[in-house]
Amino acid sequence: MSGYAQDVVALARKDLTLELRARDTLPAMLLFVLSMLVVFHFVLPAGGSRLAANGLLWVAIVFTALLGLTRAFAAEREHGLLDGLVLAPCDRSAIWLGKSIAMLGFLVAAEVVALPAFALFFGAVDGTTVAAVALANLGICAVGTLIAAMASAGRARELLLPLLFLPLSIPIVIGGVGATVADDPGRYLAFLALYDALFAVLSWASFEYVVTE
Amino acid sequence: MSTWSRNSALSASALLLLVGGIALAFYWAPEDADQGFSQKIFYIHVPVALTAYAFFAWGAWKALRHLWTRGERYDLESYTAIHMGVIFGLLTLATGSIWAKISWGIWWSWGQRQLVLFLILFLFYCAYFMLRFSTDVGPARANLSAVYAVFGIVLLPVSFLAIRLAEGFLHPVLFERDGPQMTGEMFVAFCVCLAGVLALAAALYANELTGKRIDARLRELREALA
Amino acid sequence: MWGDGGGRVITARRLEKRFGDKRVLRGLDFELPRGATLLVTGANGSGKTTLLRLCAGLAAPTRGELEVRAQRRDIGYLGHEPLVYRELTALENLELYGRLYRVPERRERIGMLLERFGLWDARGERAGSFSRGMLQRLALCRALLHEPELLLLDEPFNALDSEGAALLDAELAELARERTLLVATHDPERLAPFATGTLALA
Amino acid sequence: MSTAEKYVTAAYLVVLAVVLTYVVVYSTKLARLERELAELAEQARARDDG
Repeated sequence: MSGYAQDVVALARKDLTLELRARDTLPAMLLFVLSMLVVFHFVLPAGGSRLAANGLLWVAIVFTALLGLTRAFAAEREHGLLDGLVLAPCDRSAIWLGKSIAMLGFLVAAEVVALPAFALFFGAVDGTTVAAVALANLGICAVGTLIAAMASAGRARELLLPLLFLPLSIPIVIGGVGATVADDPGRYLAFLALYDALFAVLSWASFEYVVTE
Repeated sequence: MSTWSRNSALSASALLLLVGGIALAFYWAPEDADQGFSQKIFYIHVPVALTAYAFFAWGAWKALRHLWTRGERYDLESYTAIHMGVIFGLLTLATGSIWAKISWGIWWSWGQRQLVLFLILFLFYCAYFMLRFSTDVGPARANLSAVYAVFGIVLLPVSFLAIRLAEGFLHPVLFERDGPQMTGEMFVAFCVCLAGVLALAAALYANELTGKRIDARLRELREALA
Repeated sequence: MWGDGGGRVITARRLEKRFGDKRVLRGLDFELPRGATLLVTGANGSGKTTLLRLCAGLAAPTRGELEVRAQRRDIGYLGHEPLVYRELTALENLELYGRLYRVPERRERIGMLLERFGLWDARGERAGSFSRGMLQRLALCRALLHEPELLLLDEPFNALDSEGAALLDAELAELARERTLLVATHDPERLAPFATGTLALA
Repeated sequence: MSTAEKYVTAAYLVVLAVVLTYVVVYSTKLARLERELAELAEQARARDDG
């Protein structure tokens, strides 16, 4: 495996080990998404259309991802550990990619529970929705990890992350809801793929400037 | 060309162009066939919107220059450009909703793609200032702001495409005017107004930038004397 | 591997660094020849840590030039923070850095360093359970893991007990012979035997 | 004035109002800068005499 891939694997495995040992991010995300779905049940009045429920699925996904992203660089920022990673000879974008893959893992793990629960509470989840969720995950983790690194450099980290992330997540939500509810989902899936490609490359290229002076 | 002479030249040309443009728009250009007098807002709403776009693009360009060369001046220029972009964005939202009120009797309509885009950009760039105010003055803040400004200019077309796609499942009542069928006179009045607003924007930008540079130099002076 | 630079590893010209309004380094000029051991002394807040962070590439100068003729894989940095994950064990931390720095015969090298700094018995324990002194020893292992040519040590004797300090003395004596060191310290006498120069920061 | 005319003038007045408030806010900032400059000049002079 090329050096870059080794670095990314080492960093991602480090994050997964940290999570298995501390067990603080994933359980929180699981409970959070489930409680959101329960809240959504009570939010939809009887007359409400099933489409509204589909839309709310995306609200649950974005905010669960936000919860996970708040923890993304917590270990690094707590003891100034980002310096240790920045000092290492590896390309700084490997830190971003490793962290994004770890975040993707947590988000997918939460969705493995959330989607069946959603189907149970609100009605079947079709193939296109799952495809849209998969594509959206890539965009959320790519942009979200970069934004988490930016927010962690500031003082009011927990406040800053949602403010920075939500405007950027609007296109993802539009693409996701479109793919779920619209009759021709192809356009929306293509749009999500475009968003992922565009912002993943942009995040990959600019991470270096976020963690160094 | 000293700062004073440049800024005042810009301000003078802005004044001339604006007064001329508005006069042309109100007294020379004919009224629009179907919209009548209310179409006169067009001469301020569209130039202000275009100026806001120009400022966001200018801010992103200066941010890229900062990331490439780490020149000291680019961060302030990007910051000022985005600050002006938000002000003109607010003006676009204000004049846009007044135009919606006249034309369709409602202050806000999700069918107005450009207004929806400005709303998203407004949210995005307010977070830009939150980011700047939560980091200390220094290279780290400049880098973060630059990266975020570049994200902004990429988000702009992506959001516009997303808004059009959203119409597929939101089915808003579409109020898109089918582009400006403007007579010759209207177009001339529009161009003069546009030039006036751009000159005004440049004057305000130059002034604010000078102020920020003086502020930075004062900080250096204060600490040199400390 | 070494840029020629006339045998100088670090060259600083009118180096300045400012944090917000406070200027920490005011126009510093110094050179660090290859193989030398330069002590950086000065009161708290005189900029010792800042200088080392600048040399390590963790911060950018506000003004002036700073040329460090060493790649990141040849720099060993020891700061006030041990830079180890508290939830990982000592072994896992060094394993991670070993991979990132592509250290050959990683396991043997890690074992030897842990042994040398008296951490072998605690190798399987979480770094979070370590005392401040043990963390400092682990940080020393991390900084020396990839056999760096250039060592940037910020008050290395911090929180070390007498045994730890003795181990470090032996280590520094050996390192000073073949490597290039920049050591910020409040206790220059202790390092005097192998120091080749001192840089006093106002 | 017809409602249309009222709204159109309102739009132009809004733009004028925002620009003017911006100029007023900005002049207070310039005044602050002048005060700071005076303070610093004072400090410099005091240091020379001292």
